[in-house]
Amino acid sequence: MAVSVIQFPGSNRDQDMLDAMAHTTGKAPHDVWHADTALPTDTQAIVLPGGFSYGDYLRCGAIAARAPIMADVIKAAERGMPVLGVCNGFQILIEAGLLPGALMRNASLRFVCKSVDLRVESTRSAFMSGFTKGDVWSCPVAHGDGNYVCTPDMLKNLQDDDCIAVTYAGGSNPNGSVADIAGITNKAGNVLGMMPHPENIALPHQPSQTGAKLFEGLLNLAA
Amino acid sequence: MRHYSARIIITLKNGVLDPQGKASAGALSGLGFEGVNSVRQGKVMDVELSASDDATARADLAAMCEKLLANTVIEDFEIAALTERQMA
Amino acid sequence: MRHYSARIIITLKNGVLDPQGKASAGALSGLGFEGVNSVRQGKVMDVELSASDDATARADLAAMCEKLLANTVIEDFEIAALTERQMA
Amino acid sequence: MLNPDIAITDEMIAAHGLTDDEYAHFKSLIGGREPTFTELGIVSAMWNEHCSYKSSKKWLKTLPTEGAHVIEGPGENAGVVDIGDGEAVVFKMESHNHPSYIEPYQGAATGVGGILRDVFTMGARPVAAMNALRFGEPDHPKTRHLVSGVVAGVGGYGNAFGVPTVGGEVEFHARYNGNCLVNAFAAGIAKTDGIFTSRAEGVGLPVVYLGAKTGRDGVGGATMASAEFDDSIEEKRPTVQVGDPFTEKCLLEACLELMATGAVIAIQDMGAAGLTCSAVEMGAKGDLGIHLDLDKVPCRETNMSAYEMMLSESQERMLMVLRPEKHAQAEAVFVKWGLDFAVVGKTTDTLRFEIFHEGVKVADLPIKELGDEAPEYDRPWVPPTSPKPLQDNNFDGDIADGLLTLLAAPNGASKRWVYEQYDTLVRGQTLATPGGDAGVVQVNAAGKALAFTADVTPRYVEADPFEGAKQAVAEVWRNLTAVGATPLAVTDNLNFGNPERPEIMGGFVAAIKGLGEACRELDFPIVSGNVSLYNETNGVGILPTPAIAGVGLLEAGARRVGAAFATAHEAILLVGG
Ligand SMILES: Nc1ncnc2c1ncn2[C@@H]1O[C@H](COP(=O)(O)OP(=O)(O)O)[C@@H](O)[C@H]1O
Repeated sequence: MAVSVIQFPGSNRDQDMLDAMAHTTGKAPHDVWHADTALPTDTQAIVLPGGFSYGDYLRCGAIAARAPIMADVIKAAERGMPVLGVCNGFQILIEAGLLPGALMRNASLRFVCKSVDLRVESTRSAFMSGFTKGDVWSCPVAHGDGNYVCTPDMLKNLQDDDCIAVTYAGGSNPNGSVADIAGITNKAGNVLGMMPHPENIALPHQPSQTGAKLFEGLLNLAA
Repeated sequence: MRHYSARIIITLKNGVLDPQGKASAGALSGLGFEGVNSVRQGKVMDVELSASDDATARADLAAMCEKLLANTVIEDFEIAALTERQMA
Repeated sequence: MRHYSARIIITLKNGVLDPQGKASAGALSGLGFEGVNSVRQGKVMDVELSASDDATARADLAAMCEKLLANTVIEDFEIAALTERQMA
Repeated sequence: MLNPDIAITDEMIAAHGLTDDEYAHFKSLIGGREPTFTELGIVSAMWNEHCSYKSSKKWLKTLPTEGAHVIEGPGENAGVVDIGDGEAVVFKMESHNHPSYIEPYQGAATGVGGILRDVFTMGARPVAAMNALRFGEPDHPKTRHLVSGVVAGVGGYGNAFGVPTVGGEVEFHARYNGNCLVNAFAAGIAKTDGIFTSRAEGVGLPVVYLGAKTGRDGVGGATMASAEFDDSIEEKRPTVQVGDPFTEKCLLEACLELMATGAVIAIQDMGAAGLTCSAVEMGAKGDLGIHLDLDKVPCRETNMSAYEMMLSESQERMLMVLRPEKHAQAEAVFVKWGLDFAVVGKTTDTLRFEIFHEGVKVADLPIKELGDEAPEYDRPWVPPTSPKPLQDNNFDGDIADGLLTLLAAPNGASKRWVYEQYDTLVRGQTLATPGGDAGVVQVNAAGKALAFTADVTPRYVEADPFEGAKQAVAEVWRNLTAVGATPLAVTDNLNFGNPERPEIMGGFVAAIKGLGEACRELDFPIVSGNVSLYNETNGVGILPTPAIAGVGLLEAGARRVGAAFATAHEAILLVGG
């Protein structure tokens, strides 16, 4: 089971992600530099971690989405490999065209870091396979640009295609996202992007270990 | 009352560091645009407003920039366009 | 090679929500600017570039917008100015 | 020979904040000749209050700075304390008060950037940050603008850089109407055998410039930081520095990678008075001269003069003495991270600070004297008057109403609205977020953790500077012990008004005595700190504010305790005096 975590200049939850993944899957993931042109050949899943790649300058994730490694990430995603983007990683997936819509400034215009309640809406992604639809769990968010927007048509497609993976539950929407969207998948279900940080609730010293389920979901891939 | 569409351009003062422009210029080179020497990023504000006449509209816009839209410590602003709109 | 200064204006497409513009409009009302009906915020990019001629410069700038500077899913761009600079 | 570029006038000397005596002394150090304009700029930067501590040095020397675990006390970029297992915590607090009043977002952001650099220049990876903020009355016309800008700036820099903010203070009082206080704290973890200092060693070695390019930012900023404000403040604005947390994050990674290669002999961040202070410090500490060639300095603006380059406060820059055989390896690290790397000079055995620009020697100064012979004053002071006894004000209102009023008051209310704008969790090691007595961060896989708190109650210090300062130290100590930590050491940020007023100076002296007594009594050494004087506008000074930040150790982070009641029906005990 080999997971590749991509490191961009300005990524800052890369270590958090590497730690959480190593702990839950029992195997150290690859730490892949953005300027590389190919993923390690044994890669079975890809994770784009949180942070402020390129300072979030221009648009969040815009510059990282055009990094050399991304051509290979896009190819792998199109072949059906599981790809997870968390926070800045979600923004990068959107900028790379792997997921629809846009992530804009939080409606409050402020950065927000706190715990919110998430509800699982779909378990089609490999990363969500450890959850059951309707599960509600508490998870931290930490972002300034997590306000998911899309056109009414796009929203209808997301709903019709079962592409909404997680929503903010119980009025805890921290950023103004349309339809309380916290995370979405592509139509095929192999690419998942989400704003909240499951990697910060995975290790024994963290407030809960619910987030570890996302990475345990990958263990099936090894079989 | 007349109705106007205005465009305000806000740019960083000369010499003020522009990390955003710097990052964009670097990324453009990385994408193979070799002729790019520098990029400076600013803001554009398209404002729809009502005022009794052109001069008042301009004065209002300047006041909005001074008080809120521009950070005059590090930014300059300019009213780049002001056109009257016909209301339906 | 010729040297150019260009200004690109990037604005949100109609219908795309603009939290920053909305917040600015709200804040302006709060400050007593009653005539403000709406604010939409966009970006200005002032680019210095070298190219063989005007047409190439324009084509390069459009390509930069398509590939990086604008997110054409939600943004429109326009080359608002292109002037040749004399180098010292 | 030196280029006598511009004749020095009395007005220039005054504009550079030098007194007649200071100028005369400076001239005597250079053989009586007239300095060049660049030299005047250099000496004004070195000898202003901010860099030379000329009003406070005499008193700071009285503070207890040693202890069983102290590896490095005041004098370096940050203090270093042993936490066992071959690891050390590196920490410091620093003010960015004046810049934050002028441009709250950028002022606060660059304050955070500066303190983070102080920590990672020493080889430590930053693991926690705090911020102690003080503003004027909530309904003062400037307060809202300052609060929102400062809080956004602290968050904007720290969140993007990727350090969790785990504590701090926010307080409002009319005496800060004209001078807000922004004190930023950072702590990092280093290996005890991997600590880097600014002490240069070896003659003829390359002096290397690292990081971002130099612009005209903050030219004269260090001089400004030591000046009282008046209504001409608007004119001081164009010197504002803009922070670039992205570049700083790359600089952190590049520096730690570089240090691991063994290429670094000495390293110093360019803070106030940038290239000047860093070069002089490296040379003076190592008993070496420094030769700089300004034509090699990476600049982002054209036609910069030697004066501007020497005084620029552009952020995210470092100066290093390099092992020449590691040059290629070191440069590759910086290229990888997209940063500038340029050899700008060399160490010499002349003990002179020699600067060349466009083939002309623009400065030739005795390097040790620039630091060692900076003026030091024993400012006149009067002992504080003892406070009037409190009136016996028996409260006869409704206790519940009184409590609600206290809880709703800006100073008593929850600060959640502030700390929710900070990333308190990045790095995944935070055990206790803001909201309790102290923030707690795990620092190794075995579960060892550090606790952080910042405290002071300025109205106590105003009433009785000696007791007020003692109380601040005691509160820090209690907040650390309350989460289960063993207090290790403190850093302080002494914010006061104009030291040339004997009653302000008297308060400062008494506060230092109180601080020293409390720390000696508790065996709680002061390993780093910062002094910010002249916090005064149109003659109104701030409340005396000696902010104290403390660090404590928990051998097992899992055994920490929080402030929340765990379950119902438990006994509640009151302990203490
Ligand atoms: N600027 C700030 N940044 C981060 N945390 C803060 C800030 N201001 C206050 N806090 C946090 O809010 C809590 C309450 O602060 P304070 O009222 O100063 O409490 P106390 O007096 O008990 O130390 C503390 O946990 C403190 O760390």
